[in-house]
Amino acid sequence: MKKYLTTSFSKSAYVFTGAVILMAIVRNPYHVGILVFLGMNIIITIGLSLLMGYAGQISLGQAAFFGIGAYTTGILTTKLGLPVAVSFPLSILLTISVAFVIGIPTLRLRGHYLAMATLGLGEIVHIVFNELIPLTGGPSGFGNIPLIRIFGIELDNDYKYFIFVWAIVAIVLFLSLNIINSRVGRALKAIHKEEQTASTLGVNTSRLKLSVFVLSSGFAALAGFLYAHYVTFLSPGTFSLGFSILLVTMVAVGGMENIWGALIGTTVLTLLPEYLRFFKDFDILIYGIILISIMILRPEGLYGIKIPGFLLPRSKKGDNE
Amino acid sequence: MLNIRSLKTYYESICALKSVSLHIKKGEIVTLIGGNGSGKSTLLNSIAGLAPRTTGTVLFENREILGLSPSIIVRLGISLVPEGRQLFYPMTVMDNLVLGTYSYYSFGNRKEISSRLEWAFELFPVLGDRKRQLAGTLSGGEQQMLSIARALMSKPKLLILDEPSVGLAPKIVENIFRTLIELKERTDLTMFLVEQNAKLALDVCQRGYVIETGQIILSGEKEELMNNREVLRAYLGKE
Amino acid sequence: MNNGSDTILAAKAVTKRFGGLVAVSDLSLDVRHGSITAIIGPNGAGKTTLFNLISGLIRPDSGTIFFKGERIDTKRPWEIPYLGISRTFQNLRVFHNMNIIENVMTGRYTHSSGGILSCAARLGAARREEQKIREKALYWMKFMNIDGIGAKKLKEVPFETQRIVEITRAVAAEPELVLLDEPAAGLNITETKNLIDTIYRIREIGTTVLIVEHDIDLIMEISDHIIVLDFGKKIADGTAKQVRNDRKVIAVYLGEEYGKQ
Amino acid sequence: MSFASQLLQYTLSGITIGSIYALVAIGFNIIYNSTGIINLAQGDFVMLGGMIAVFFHNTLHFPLVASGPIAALIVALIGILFERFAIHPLKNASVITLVIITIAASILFKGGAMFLWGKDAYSLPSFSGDEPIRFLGATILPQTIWIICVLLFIVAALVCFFRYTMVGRAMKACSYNKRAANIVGINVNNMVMLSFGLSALIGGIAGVIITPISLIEYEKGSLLGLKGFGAAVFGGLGNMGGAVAAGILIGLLESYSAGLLSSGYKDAVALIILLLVLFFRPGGIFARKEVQKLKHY
Amino acid sequence: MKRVMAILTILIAFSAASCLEAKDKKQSYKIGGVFAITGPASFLGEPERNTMLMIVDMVNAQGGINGVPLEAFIEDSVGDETKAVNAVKKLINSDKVLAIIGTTRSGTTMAVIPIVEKAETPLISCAAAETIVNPVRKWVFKTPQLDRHAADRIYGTMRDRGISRVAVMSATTGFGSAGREQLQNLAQTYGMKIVADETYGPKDTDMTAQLTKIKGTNAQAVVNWSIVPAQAIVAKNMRQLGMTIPLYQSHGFGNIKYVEAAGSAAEGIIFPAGRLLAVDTVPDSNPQKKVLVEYKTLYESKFDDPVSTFGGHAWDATWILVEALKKAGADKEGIRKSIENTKGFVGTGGVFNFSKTDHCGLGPEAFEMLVVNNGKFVVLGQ
Repeated sequence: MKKYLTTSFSKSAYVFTGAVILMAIVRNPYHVGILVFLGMNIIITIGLSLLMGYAGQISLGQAAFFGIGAYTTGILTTKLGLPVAVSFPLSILLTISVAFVIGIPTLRLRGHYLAMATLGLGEIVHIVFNELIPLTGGPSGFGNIPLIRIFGIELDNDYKYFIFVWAIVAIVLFLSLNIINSRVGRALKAIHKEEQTASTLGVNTSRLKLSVFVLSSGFAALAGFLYAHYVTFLSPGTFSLGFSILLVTMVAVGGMENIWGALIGTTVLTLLPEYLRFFKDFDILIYGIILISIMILRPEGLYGIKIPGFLLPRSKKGDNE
Repeated sequence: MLNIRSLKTYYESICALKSVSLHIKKGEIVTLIGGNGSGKSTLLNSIAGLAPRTTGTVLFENREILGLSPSIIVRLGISLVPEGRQLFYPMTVMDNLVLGTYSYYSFGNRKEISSRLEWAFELFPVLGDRKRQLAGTLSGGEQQMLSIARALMSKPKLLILDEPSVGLAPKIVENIFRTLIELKERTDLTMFLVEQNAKLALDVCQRGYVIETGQIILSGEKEELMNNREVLRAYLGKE
Repeated sequence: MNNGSDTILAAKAVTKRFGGLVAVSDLSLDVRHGSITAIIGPNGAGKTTLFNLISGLIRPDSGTIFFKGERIDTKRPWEIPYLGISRTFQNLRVFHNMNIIENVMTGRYTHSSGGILSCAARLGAARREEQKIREKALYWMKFMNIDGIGAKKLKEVPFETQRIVEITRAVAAEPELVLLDEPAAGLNITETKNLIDTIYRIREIGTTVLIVEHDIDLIMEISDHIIVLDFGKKIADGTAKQVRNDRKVIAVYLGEEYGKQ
Repeated sequence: MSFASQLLQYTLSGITIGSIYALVAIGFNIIYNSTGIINLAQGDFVMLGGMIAVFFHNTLHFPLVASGPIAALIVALIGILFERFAIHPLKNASVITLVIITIAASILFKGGAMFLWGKDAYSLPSFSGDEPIRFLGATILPQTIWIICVLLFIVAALVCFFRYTMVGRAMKACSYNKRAANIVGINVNNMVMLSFGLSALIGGIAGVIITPISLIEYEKGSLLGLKGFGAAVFGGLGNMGGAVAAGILIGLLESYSAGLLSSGYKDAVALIILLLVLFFRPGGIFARKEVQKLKHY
Repeated sequence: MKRVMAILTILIAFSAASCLEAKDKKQSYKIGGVFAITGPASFLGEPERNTMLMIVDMVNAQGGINGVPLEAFIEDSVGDETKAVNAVKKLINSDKVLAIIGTTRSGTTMAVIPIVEKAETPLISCAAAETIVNPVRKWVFKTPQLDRHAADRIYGTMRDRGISRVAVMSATTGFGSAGREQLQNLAQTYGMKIVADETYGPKDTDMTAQLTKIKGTNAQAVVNWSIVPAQAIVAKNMRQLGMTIPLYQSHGFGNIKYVEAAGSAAEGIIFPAGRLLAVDTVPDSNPQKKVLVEYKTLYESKFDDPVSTFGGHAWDATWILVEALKKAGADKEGIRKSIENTKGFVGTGGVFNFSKTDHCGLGPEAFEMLVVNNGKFVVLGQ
């Protein structure tokens, strides 16, 4: 029984159920809306956690994949009038194709060079969003993106969208937990620590790195798709380098080497600015101070915090998933 | 001169040194013999202040040096010739040697430094010929000499050598050991020599210790060790 | 002694240079199927380089390497283990970001096939495969006498156990040839005795063992065949007895007399 | 305006922007060499340099000759304090953690600057007038000549510092081999602190000298930091000469593509060219092979 | 499992905090403001925020609206769409405001329009883009003059001065690209030929390359459409290159600080702006004179900072809303109707005449062409 309770499926189900209960408690479109954005961010950072925390490959271009996913579905549904059911697979497909093509040369680089290359690619995509005015509307962006209709229900309010987004979060979490507890997950961790050793165990390291890069871009595109049909307006500013850096920061703040860390870090850094609205003009200053304090006090991330802090219950030994 | 009592060192949670005690008297050459992974280098790093977690006492000239930073330990007069030479490979021979004087360098004692440099070049003439060459382009033997010369530049009272023979051709090793003996005769420098090659080490030393899995298992005068069955068997390849 | 079918691994005139340094020079050797073959020699003699050449981490400048008659020196490193070669490393390369059983399970990589998508979906096949990997890992841990510590983190167990974990990882791949790079380094006498025992048992299940080691006792005791290297060259080759009485080996490796030669 | 003089003008513009990138890239390299960290707050050192100089000159009415150096020194001090309070306590943290801290610091510096000086863009008077100098049909501002001269001066000073002073040698030694540096008695911690001070100083100087032509506001640092990071990487991390050359090259690429191709895609053109180079030379354009090798000996 | 618990704990803490939010204390009219108080557009958002709060204080000092005090809730959008969406949702759902002023940037306004439309809450935007009110949306209004009218006035002035070949410079921001589009659309109407069309990044430090290219053409004037600090840099760069053709700027130039930043290079810049910037040269007969003087005096004495047209947009928006509240009270539909029926409202941007088909309410005459003369804004031709 115990075993059944700790499968990836049940863990994901708990997260989903918890989120829905939370929504029922909160019952305020503003807070629910924030949690919708949180869900989208979590989808991206789970992918980034697989890439960064597990496989040890940094990407400062996640916002670009997020953007390609969002723009593709946005353009297809508004400019070409395609139904969402068609634009959805196409947006994911286009994003992962782009990721695949740029991943091949990029992932040969290491460390800061990889960071720079992904950053540069992200910037190029951002520039394309700005300049392809007939398609993207340029810096002014474009709106009127249709809502999602699923099983005849139009997702026209925050509550419905919340359930939709968090169901996808649960699926993404389920898939990712499965990966990390499989041969592929172990191979990724092996690449992270000792790429050469991993190859002597039979891991085709360059192919696996590419796979996880493409997968993480797919997750980002998924979030982009959700973003486009939620906000219904897109402009390049959303998909800037700043957001890529924020995503990496979320993963690092939570604790890189664990997927739950990504969830925690994303939750903290998504909700924090909303709390800090209270401080008006000081918010950016306080945000910086909190961020720097977290990193100094918990350099390995918030995940697995030892003291029974006010935010986290004590972590139990042996729970290593 | 150096007195170590119940020194323990941990890496992560692994105990790499399990209560080591030894002493070195002024003017002695003492050797430490042990196989790969026996804790030799850990011991030396602990003395030089490079090991992270240590307990016990290390007295140098009756002063506790455990826990002091490496820069202070160098200033007190302990100089390490590390395993694997650890030179500044992209810098010139001259730069490497001058950096050896870091612990006491100032504008005022330039004369002293240049005379010390000359002395080093006299001891290792080959380095004098290659002053402007990058250290990384030297041959293995030359690099080892440079490493020793750099250590000597800091005016040490105790010179610690960590496996100076590793990876060198026998002829060059012989050359280096001859220089060490010469150095000893000229300056009466105290030396602590750590070697895997027991034969070589026992040849030049006066006293020795044998270390295995982080513990000293044997100690004694040169002859004592050379005739010890255990040493003969394990380190000298004789039954 | 180069008798065809009996040979599992053969190197022919292999040379590898690093910059000006010749790490392996015109080296030819044969490893017989089912043997315990040792490679000894002073530090810097090219032993680890040879291992790296066999496991494909580096490529020779010239010469060829054959495994079971198939040329392997042109293969990518990750292709080598699929042929049946696994190895350990001199400086202990275990994965500290995984617990012990997961470390051993990585050894089963070549015996499983699920890709990233099927692992993600955890469909029936992938789940069964995962189950099998775990069972096999447990089996080999038991074989190596380290069962019961699977859930521990590596830093919670002593150094010698970590070494055994690394060897278990290599053995769990069920290779035909296992390369052990200084497995006894850092082990005390009792631990070394256990290691000898283990190596015998690895050989008993039909695995050929190629070992690099400094512990001369261990080598003399277990090896069927010993190859002595010095400066990348083979200077002697034969049984323990032959090698021990070889003048050249005594001179170079056992540290005697070379000053006077 | 003849095409030739247009081309010359593009070149001069490119060198102007490129020199600024080069200055930022040098700062990146100094810290990278001593710690392996990419200091993402480097651009904010530039911003702080400009802002503090504006504060001293425009608000406190100090003469320009005093405001500039004071500002640069204050920024150097900020760099040292930053290292002591945020980097130093985390001796064994991973590089990525430290980089995240520099991101946090960057947010903090921006927030602080906004809090103190608001959100407006400020300017300083040019050091020697605004009268453009004409040159073969192209023009160049005296301030641009100042920027280039300061760059040359800093490069020369750094060369002398690293080659002829003991502290410089010791810093260089730390970057090549920390363990060896420890062994010869160099206090590596102090060298790290010094490197933050030095790179902040250079950032501060850059801020002071660019403010007269490009204005300064609290968010100015991000873009400069980004371009400087690019220059540092493409020049081969840790390679000073490479950083200067790559910085100017990026400036030229931007200027040529803005002038000759498309201004909208100018950054993209520059990035694509540099990425292509990076794919073929993964260690940066100016990575010197033998030194690279010696480093990883 | 503990991990799941951990995340849930954070989320529950979050929800608990959301329940702790202030409950209604006393009767008041709540209005919201969403401005880019920080971030790259903060030089627009800050005066807007200041102005709105200033008016709220003024109204409350006079006893509120029909005896009911006004309560303002201000949120920072950082000029970011996601944050703006959150902010507007917060105002509508948590703070329960009757109407919202903002946002600062066109992009953020476009992003929040679906929300206010659905929540049926009036929004008076301070952003420039025409797409905000064209097509007309039931609940959305705006106070800044239209980009189109700015382009109209610029081209009109050029035509009067015999210019027919222009070079367009614009920043790759929403404001810049919207202006560029208007300039392209209207060129033919005014017989203008665009001989160069250059863009630059909003944070670029040097535009000499683009200007050199323009210098190589036979343009008779340059129009630059962007926000600070690029506007000042363009002026400086033109001067450096020895370009003597006139520089026209957009109405984004509406703050005297940019003139200071550009120094002598700003001399002679011509641009369209509300009359606020040249209060002194507006004749007393102009109906706006009184409002302009009032706002300028109040703002500059309170914040010790020169007025900008951006703050003026918030001034107009807030007063229009106050008027609507006076008539309609706490009734969103009533407020909306009352805004839509505002006629002859004299604001800093011009005289507003809203209607069912016009949610901006200003014509081209709302702009005055100004020129920089001795570091001051002067009405062109005076």
